[in-house]
Amino acid sequence: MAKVERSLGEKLQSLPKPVLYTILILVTSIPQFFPVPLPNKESKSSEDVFNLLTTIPEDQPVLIGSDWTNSTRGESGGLFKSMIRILMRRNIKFAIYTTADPQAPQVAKDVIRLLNEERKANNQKPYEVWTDWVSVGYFANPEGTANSINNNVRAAFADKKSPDAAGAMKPVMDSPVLANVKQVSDFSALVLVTASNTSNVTIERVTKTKLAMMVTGVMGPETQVYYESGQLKGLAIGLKGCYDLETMMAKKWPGKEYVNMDNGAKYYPTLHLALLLLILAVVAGNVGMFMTRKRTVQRGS
Amino acid sequence: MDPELLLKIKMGVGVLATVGLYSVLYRENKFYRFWEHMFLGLAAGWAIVALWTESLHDDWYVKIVGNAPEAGSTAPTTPGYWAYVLLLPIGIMGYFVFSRKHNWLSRIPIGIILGLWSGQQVQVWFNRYGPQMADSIKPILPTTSSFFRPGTVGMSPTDAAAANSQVYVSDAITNIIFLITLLSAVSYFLFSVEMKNKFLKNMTVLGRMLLMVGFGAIFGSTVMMRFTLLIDRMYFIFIEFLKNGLFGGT
Amino acid sequence: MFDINLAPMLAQYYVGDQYRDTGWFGVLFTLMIALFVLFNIARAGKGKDLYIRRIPGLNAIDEAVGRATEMGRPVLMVPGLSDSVNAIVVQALNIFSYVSRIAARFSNPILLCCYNAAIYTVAQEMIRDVYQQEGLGDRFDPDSVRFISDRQFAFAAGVSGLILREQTAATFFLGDFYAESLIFAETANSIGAIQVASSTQPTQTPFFIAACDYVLIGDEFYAASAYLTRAPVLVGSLVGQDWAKLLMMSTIAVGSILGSFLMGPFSQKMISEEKVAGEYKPTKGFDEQPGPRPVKMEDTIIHQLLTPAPKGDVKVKREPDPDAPAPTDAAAPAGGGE
Amino acid sequence: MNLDLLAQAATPPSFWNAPHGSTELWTKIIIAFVVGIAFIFALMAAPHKMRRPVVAFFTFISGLYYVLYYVWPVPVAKEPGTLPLNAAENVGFWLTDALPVVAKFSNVLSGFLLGLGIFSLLRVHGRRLFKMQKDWFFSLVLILSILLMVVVGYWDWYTRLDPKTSSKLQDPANWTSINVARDFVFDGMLQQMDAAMFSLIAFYILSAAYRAFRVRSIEATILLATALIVILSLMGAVEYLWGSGVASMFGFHDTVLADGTKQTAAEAMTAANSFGGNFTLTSIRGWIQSTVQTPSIRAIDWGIGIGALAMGLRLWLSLERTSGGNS
Repeated sequence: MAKVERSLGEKLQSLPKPVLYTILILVTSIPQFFPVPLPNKESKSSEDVFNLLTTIPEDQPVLIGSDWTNSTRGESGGLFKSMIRILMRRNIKFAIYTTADPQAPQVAKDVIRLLNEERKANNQKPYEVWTDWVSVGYFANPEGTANSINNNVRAAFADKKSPDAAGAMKPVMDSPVLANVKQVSDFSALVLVTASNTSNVTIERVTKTKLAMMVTGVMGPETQVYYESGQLKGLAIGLKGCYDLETMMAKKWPGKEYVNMDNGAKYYPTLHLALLLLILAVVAGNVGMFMTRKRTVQRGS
Repeated sequence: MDPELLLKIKMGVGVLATVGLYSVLYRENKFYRFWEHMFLGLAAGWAIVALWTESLHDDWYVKIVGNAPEAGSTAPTTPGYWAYVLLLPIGIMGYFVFSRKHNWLSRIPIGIILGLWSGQQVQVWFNRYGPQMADSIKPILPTTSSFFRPGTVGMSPTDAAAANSQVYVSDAITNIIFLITLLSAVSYFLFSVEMKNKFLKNMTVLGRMLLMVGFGAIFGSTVMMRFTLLIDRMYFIFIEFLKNGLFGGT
Repeated sequence: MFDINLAPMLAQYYVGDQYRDTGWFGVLFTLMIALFVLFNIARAGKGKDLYIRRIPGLNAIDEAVGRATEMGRPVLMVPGLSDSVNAIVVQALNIFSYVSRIAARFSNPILLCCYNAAIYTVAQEMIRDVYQQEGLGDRFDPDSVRFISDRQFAFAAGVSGLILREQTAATFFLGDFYAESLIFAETANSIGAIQVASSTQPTQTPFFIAACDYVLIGDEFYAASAYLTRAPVLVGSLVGQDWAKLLMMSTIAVGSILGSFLMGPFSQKMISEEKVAGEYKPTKGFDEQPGPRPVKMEDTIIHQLLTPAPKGDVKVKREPDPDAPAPTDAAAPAGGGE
Repeated sequence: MNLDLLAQAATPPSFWNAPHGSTELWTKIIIAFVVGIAFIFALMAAPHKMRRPVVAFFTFISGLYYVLYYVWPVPVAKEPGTLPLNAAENVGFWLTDALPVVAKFSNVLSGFLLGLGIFSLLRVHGRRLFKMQKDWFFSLVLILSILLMVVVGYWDWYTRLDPKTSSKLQDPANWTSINVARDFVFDGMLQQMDAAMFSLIAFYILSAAYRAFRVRSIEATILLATALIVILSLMGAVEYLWGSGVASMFGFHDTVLADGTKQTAAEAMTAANSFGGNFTLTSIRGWIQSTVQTPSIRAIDWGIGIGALAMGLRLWLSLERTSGGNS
């Protein structure tokens, strides 16, 4: 009897890693074939982002920092899509720049191309590059860029080019999107979608316009600090934030022609199971520990 | 080549690479080693490419030689600023690091980089921490005797505003906890203060405990992202590649 | 009612942008901290020996290296993933030169993995110096300090590969670590290496705590080399840093207490004038009509000192520049700030 | 001297610049380069006791810029094409104008050093390859993939140099085989490997949590408890059930509002801003995060920030043994 108990207790404490890993793979892959909608409660910070995006004036452009690539597309991708969808629905012009990764602009362009195809499919007018949005491109030095954006945005973007409607390369500042931008405060907001520490760099240096951020789950806590202190007007964190935005969009734009549910809806259910697995593993470990501990106590007495 | 097929091959390679790198979970093996070295190689190669195409070409070379306006562009001819070329010899000094006699020269470029960084610390310090300090200043005494913030449903906006403007006893307590956490945690990082008296000792101990609460919360919220990335990978392998790719979305 | 705006005292048009409203306070505060540090360095330089509290993680270093020597397996060190050399890297390398000094004496192999070429340059230099100071210059293998990759996850793959192949007995991860922290820590843990770790990123500390034997939390990392070397400069600066922390602590404590008394206590004090963007405007009451409102923390002196809000639309009359560039680039006095 | 000299404004020709492609420009460039090299030789000849001061000097000067930029009064409402009011403001003008220029320096310099890193890689693996030591094959793989990426990368970049083609190449439809190849190597391989390594962490997090989250010490228990609360609160479904549970405890029910919209118990509770609202998982997590986590992270952050500032000062003024000459 005691034998069984001991072996069980110690088994629970020392499950071989391969077993754990295999279970994790199964748990994270199988459920994806059977997506199910989940109830949700939006967190305050995501609501603030949503409210910001849905209330900013339509005649002012938004400046978007897109500092993510495919390695974090699971979270950042979903957040980015939701934001762009909202802006497109409100016909707000936007300019995208990046300081994190040379690939980021391409990644962003690809997403926008997809969303445009989606709009065509739902016979909405596609967002034209140069007239409706423009990609400023990549800047190698985050600190310097943030400084000079805050200091003189025209100067910061001066020697960046983008193909115009006809496909000829022209300075981005000549584009209809940025035509009326004299300084950074002419943007209704700067929304930074980031998976790296460009968040701190930006908070430290860009002070002259509304700042909101969409960060990965891991950056949540440290960025939360700036949200609490009011330096950020809104903050969407990771997959939860993504799902929050998607549910809020679904409430605001219930129409069939609107695609609201995307990455968030796709991954959130699976995430639950994965987290559940983690909790179970921890519980198992502790139960095992207590079982063995009890045993030693018994022996001691 | 047929783009459809190419795309599938591309995804296939991606899946192979993923599996190869995952195989280290079981143990270090030749398959992993292969992908690891390829990864390192490609990364290094890309560093060499990006160095010129994404940094030096625009930030340095074009500044030196200037550039002519393109057709249909309003930009004027920018002249070359030759002084930028002086950065090159400074960079070259770094390569003396292997010389027995003159390796000290390599400290000059490093010194410049460090100097710039250090200067920036001075420049950004307050922008970063000033607002945080301001936000940490919280009322620790209530402005009313009632303990909890009342429900404001059904109140007129004016009354609601009035009700919310109060600092309730519960708020005060929360703020006090906030301050205790902050101060005790900071005091944990006081290294030169001898914690002779009991109060200070306990304060640092408490500080460490409260730090652990913070760490727990961080761990919790990080888990979400890590799993999301894994789920996304699995989505790529099983849905995008296997389901939609190989079996054509059937 | 609480006015501490310096602008009027200085020339109306020429206060530096950063000094306007209460901006001067930030500069003052920063300079004060700098002063604390420099003053204490000077003080320590005069041979006044200053106390430093014990830092557990650091006593483990000798043990870790010793164990590696017994096993005849290498010691692996990573000075973090900073984009270029900065204080964090130098700090980590300071600790590592201490580690490799011990390793050199036991003629124990070391491996130092660098995230980028600049770090590699400094590391080469410093570690070779260590060996030469020990009179073991010939024993130094330049390949023991390696550049692995400047791509985050390629670096992670490379380093974990090394850890597994070399079966390192002790690993030191000190500096800027991001997501990859857990990859390193768990890999090293899986082969039972002794680990001393510290990340300047608070978000990574919990993972090191979960997987490593000894963790330096927060700026224990900065205290480390002072603790190890007891060099007056470092010790002095550490004391200065403590003074700075005490200054911040007291600012907040005093601010909170004063603030609470200005706001109440136990009854709401009202004000009828508030400071908006550096100017005093009549307040709005609860009913959104002009009228007194309760005092908020934002109205207190200390809060305003810490968060300057200079007046927005300032015009300064300046002479036009005769040889000013054409309007198109006039917007770009300083080129694109890549 | 005028810091503006390096700035890229279309200033009239001066000593510091010369028209694009002119012989004048190239002569100036070559002279400057030669002078620079001469300077290196001069330093090599410099006596030993000069070394530390020289390094310290360069470090100090470069740090000085940002310190000045911070403390020197920045011109208020500076408009382009205007003259400074007085000498002091003139300096302010220089500092502001030079910012984007100086901001580039550390990038460019660390860029130049990359060669050292590559050299280190090639030396380690080259030796292994030519001496046919263990794992030489993998070294071969590494070196080949460096070459592959370099060739493909630069070739692709070259095809995009001409603005006309580059705008055409925005659309994958017009890609030539080299663009496809680059896309394959970069997106298809490098980025996929990034994502793979990144997602690997999930496994480690599981095993780490499983091993470390034991109710052994008080600290471990605290860590575990908070982590669990946060994790639960991130599971929307759990949060939802918990919320409605609490709501019904406080006597709220699913209702249909006057305008016909459904309102769940939880929503009703939130709307009523009831005391019960404090007990939803989100609120508990929020409370922990804003009341305990925020300050504790702040504490760490402040320590590190001050540490960085202090270390910065020591390096800038070369008080650190390591930054300056003699070790």
